Amino acid sequence: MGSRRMTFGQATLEAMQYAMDEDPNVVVIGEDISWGGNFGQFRGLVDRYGPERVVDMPISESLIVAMAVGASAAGLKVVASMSFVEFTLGAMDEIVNQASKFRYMFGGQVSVPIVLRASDGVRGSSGAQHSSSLEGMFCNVPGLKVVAPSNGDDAKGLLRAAIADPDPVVYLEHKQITGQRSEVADGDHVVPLGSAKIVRPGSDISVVTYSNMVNHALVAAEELASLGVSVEVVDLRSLVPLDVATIAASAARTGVVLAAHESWTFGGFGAEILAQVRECVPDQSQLRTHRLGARSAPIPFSPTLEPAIVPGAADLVAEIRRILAV
Amino acid sequence: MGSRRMTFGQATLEAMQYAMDEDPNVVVIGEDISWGGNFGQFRGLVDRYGPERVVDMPISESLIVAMAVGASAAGLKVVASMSFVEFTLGAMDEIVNQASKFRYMFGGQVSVPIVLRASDGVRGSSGAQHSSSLEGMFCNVPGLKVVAPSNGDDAKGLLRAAIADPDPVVYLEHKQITGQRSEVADGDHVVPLGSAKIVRPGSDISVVTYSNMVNHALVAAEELASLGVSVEVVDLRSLVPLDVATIAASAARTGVVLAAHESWTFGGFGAEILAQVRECVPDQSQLRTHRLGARSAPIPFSPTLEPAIVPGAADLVAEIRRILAV
Amino acid sequence: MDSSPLDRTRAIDLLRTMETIRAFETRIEALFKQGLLPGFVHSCAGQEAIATGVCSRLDRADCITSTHRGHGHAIAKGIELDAIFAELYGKAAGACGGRGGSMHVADFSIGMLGANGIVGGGFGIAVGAAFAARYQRREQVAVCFFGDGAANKGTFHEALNFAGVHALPVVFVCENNRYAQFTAASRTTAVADISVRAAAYGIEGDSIDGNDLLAVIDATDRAVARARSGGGATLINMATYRHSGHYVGDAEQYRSREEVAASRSEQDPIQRFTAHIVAAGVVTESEIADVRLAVEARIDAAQQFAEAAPFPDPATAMRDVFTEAGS
Amino acid sequence: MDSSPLDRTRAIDLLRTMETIRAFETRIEALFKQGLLPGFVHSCAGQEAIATGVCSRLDRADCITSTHRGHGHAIAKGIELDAIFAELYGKAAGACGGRGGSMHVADFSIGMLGANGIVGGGFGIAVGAAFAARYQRREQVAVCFFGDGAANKGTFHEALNFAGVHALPVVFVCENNRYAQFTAASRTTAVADISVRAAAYGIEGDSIDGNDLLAVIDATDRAVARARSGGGATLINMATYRHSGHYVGDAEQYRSREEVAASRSEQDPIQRFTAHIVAAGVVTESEIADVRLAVEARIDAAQQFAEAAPFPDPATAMRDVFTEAGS
Ligand SMILES: Cc1ncc(C[n+]2csc(CCOP(=O)(O)OP(=O)(O)O)c2C)c(N)n1
Ligand SMILES: Cc1ncc(C[n+]2csc(CCOP(=O)(O)OP(=O)(O)O)c2C)c(N)n1
Ligand SMILES: [Mg+2]
Ligand SMILES: [Mg+2]
Repeated sequence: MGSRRMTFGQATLEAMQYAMDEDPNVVVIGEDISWGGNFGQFRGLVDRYGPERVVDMPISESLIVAMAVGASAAGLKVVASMSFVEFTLGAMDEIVNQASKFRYMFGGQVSVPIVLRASDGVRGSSGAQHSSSLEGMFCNVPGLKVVAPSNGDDAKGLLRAAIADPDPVVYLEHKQITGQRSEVADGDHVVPLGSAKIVRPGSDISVVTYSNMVNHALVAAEELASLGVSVEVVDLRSLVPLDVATIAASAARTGVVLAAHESWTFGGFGAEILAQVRECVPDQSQLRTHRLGARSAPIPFSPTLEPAIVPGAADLVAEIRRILAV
Repeated sequence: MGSRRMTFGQATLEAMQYAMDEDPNVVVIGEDISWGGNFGQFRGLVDRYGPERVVDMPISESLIVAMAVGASAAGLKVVASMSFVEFTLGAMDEIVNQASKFRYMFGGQVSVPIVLRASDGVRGSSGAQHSSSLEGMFCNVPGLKVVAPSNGDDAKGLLRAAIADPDPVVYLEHKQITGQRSEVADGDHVVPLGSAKIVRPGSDISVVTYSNMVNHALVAAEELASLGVSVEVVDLRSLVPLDVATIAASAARTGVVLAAHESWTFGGFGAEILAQVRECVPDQSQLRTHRLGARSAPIPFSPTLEPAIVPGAADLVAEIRRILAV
Repeated sequence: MDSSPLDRTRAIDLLRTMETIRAFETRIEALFKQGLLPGFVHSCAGQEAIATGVCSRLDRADCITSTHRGHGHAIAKGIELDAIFAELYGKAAGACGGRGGSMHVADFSIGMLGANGIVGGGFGIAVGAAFAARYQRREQVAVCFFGDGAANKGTFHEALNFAGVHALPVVFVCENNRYAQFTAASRTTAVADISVRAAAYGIEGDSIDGNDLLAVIDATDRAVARARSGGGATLINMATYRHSGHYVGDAEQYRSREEVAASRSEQDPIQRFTAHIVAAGVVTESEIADVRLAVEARIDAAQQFAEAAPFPDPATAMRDVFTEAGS
Repeated sequence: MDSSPLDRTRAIDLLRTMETIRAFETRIEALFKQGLLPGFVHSCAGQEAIATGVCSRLDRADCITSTHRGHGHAIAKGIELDAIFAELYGKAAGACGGRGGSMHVADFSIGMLGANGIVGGGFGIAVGAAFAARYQRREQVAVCFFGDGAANKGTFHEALNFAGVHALPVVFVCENNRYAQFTAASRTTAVADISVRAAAYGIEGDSIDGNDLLAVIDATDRAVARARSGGGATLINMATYRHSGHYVGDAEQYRSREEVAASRSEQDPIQRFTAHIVAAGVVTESEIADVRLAVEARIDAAQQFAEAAPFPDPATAMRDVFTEAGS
């Protein structure tokens, strides 16, 4: 099968269509959803499936999630657009106290097949309430799966997997790439949750990362190649479940791990990646583990301050050079 | 000055009184607050300071925090009882998008001196929505301080510091110890945030922990002493700010660190402790880092299941024996 | 669902449900005070007419969401007594395998979508169930039980607004027992009659005496008929009173003994119903005594079942976090 | 605050504020379209009468909370034009040192407690400010501006209920511009007139034409007087319309060009006010032209200031996370 160039957002739209064509119980809810989403990720769905299935919601985030829980427990599969990831905070009770616990605390009587799609990350001065990445919080909640694709092709396959999954999935789409074009495989395809991918092999250091930081890592790797440094880039694709085997194998090969993400370093998911590496790589004596993430501040608006808090490709280059002393 | 035996809750009540006597702008709000709190932590305050200063709130968690933000920006210092920590999830938007960001995103114009007191931890079959520990989430949020005392004396001194602090503090009081008695120093005293304490010195392993897990660690250390194992117990007392120097010094001395907490291991604060240790201990070659926390499941109700998910003293003993191979 | 007038069979059915709830709560309270039950429990004794009356007008496929004070809802909706009793003990044979406990009793097979330890947690879930029913063209109704205190949660507002906009088949039943924990409703709630709030959502409001079983049934019939016929949601304020403290162990310093005694003696929904049916000649005193004896025996049996049942195996603790079996 | 009738000075003051907001929004929109401004911006052009009318009746010490569409509120409350302009550029001289940007403009020294990127974020903050004022026995009022869409957030409910219970000195002003983003209010909101919801909280409701500056002033006077005299909170629905898209760049496919054109030509609050004061002989056409010229000059100057101002030093990025200076 071939492929076509399209945006990450359009790629997810294809996955939505396969899922909705296949199963009439898949419904989509969200604020302004019939207008297509902030990055066109839902464009045209309402025309194709009608307003009963693609439902414009009031500005009521906690209702959106609670309704998804109730409707999914009653037999639907609900994809809920949460718009910017910061708005999920207004539904954290429903996400954590209800969605993530429902199956377990009710003794396995029901599953809660919902997908919460949320736009995260910086995209040039969107300010403190529209720029965060919150996977650090979600990954600490048992019962939630967490997905964070770095490109359109994976976005399509992972969304297909997320909708098919019987349990609640937080699907994080980085704002900076949702509108970007790349090659996306034609037809229906699934990227299973929990399968990391080595997107660039290398031998000197393993950069373990996800979401848009993968793209920064690829830029950094290219630049470092010219200095003779061979960087392996591991794209986690899903954080829960986490493909520990692929990480550990890469770490064992290179001996140096840099866990990198856009969200805050302190208390963030990078620490978990490193802890997993420490727990899973048999020979610890030569292993070196490092991390790079945002400094501990809300994301500032000013164009000169934002990059001082949130790392990008240049910071990766600098950090790798520091680690490898090149 | 002497000391008296009292419960952890009573100790915090003394801190409240010193703070309220000192500054008429300290107010206390919370659901059923005039009835004294679930563990008597607020008992008698309303009689002493009146219902205008000790305010019974509707069951409106997001209002409680938003009102605290607005009132503190307007000149008050607000101590808000959030009751069980899971209820803070219903106010996560206000905690993260408002309280933690206010000062920074408004360019330092205001501080938000609020203290959110919340009861966390297991206490024997309180079930999935009344047993969690959520510091993993809070610690990942820049702009929040996080405190988790292990005993009444610290609880008093840390609460005094938290109320005096100009910034938002999440003050976590473990349900299992809030009603427990211990010696508490008389008079007014402050335990500065960011000062860890070595509560039991030892040489074979450093257990870095906080909240009620400190008490489990002390029990475990005592038991292991009879096997000839010398356990150092580091009580962090506050997680943000984190006293990295004390942790690193202990780690350098013993060479083996076990970060332990009751909340979920995966994505939890233990990973951060270990990452800090790796970043701060100069000689990494001999260093070993481990962690112990809850398995990734909501906390079950059943008396046989709860301890299978959440670790206690026996699990610490077993883990330390495994690590040290004794 | 039987909409015939109150004949002997129906009256006894209704009475049996109320008596079962009362006996269950009485027994649980006693066991808890003896330290035999884990966790903590909230008794709905005194409020039986609401759960009983409402659920008596629902089909098995209709859904309810419940609260921390949810035993009565579960029993009235038809949960197995053995299963709820065992759940409160944390036993493997419990309705939720012992995972849930008192605050999380659920039985999805009978449309009991769960008690909830989060006040106001049920509003949106009920709306979701009603939405699903409408979407799947099932003639189903969802009922959300909630307390007067829960009416101050933002979740109330978001759910009722949406139900109003979409005329969803949902009934919001406020069990207004005048207190939220230890605080009188008047101190935290801007309106005394919660149904006043219906106008804010363009839905019907209704307000009745929730200790009058027949009034509960009538109001439910009106609301359910409206919901099933596409007429949309209803918000009903049902005035009631809880006989026991907020939880078992509550010192109850926030209300007077006289107030409690007066409600128990004058407003007890069971006494009122039995007085009515005896006076109306539908049921005799001795038939009522028989019902009580049978109920006690049933509770005894459930307790024995629960006590004898094994605890879950700790090795199963990681099961059902996700749908794939854990280890 | 000046409660005298509409004389020349007051009329010109009011006009100047409205014209300043309009000119500011027009300029910002143009700059944004040229790619000169970072982030994204929401224009309040068309809604000037509300910010202007309400804030004209407040003292400096009174507080307001604002929204994502908050430039008008800030200007009407008295923010320095240089400071807001520089903030939108992310400059160090901005009202928030460039940290906030368009959605987080604030000036606490004049009681402007912040625009807010979270819809519905201001309700509880305003209640908190009102609570603090009451507690400290200051004769102050808090005003919460919010949109029709925000009226569906749970935060609305929790805040208004509490304000109702405690009769707090707070005024909730709904800028009902009939759309939330791209969705007509009727599709998501159960009532057309938000003030209907006042009854759910035992507070006063009022509903007016928000494009009529004098009606805004009258309604504000009533509400502020009530608040200051201990009479409690008021919820006012102010009907208005936004001339521009939701944000600059919005393709506006959700409403017809005719609808926009009709509102611009018939409902423009500035045109209506100028027509009124000219007809009443309070102000002449040429005085109005003078105001416009002066306003344009002021906007030019602010723009120049903002453009010339330096960006913040990246080395300061960690400052003010906490009150102790960062590194
Ligand atoms: C979100 C949340 N906040 C607070 C609590 C603590 N709490 C448990 S029951 C209760 C009172 C509920 O009152 P009401 O809704 O009137 O129900 P009732 O107990 O009277 O049946 C409170 C505050 C909770 N469980 N959940
Ligand atoms: C909590 C939250 N949900 C969603 C959004 C996205 N959003 C920004 S503005 C807006 C519409 C607001 O409508 P309204 O309150 O009527 O204000 P208006 O834009 O019309 O002034 C939405 C949905 C947000 N910023 N915050
Ligand atoms: Mg109640
Ligand atoms: Mg609007």
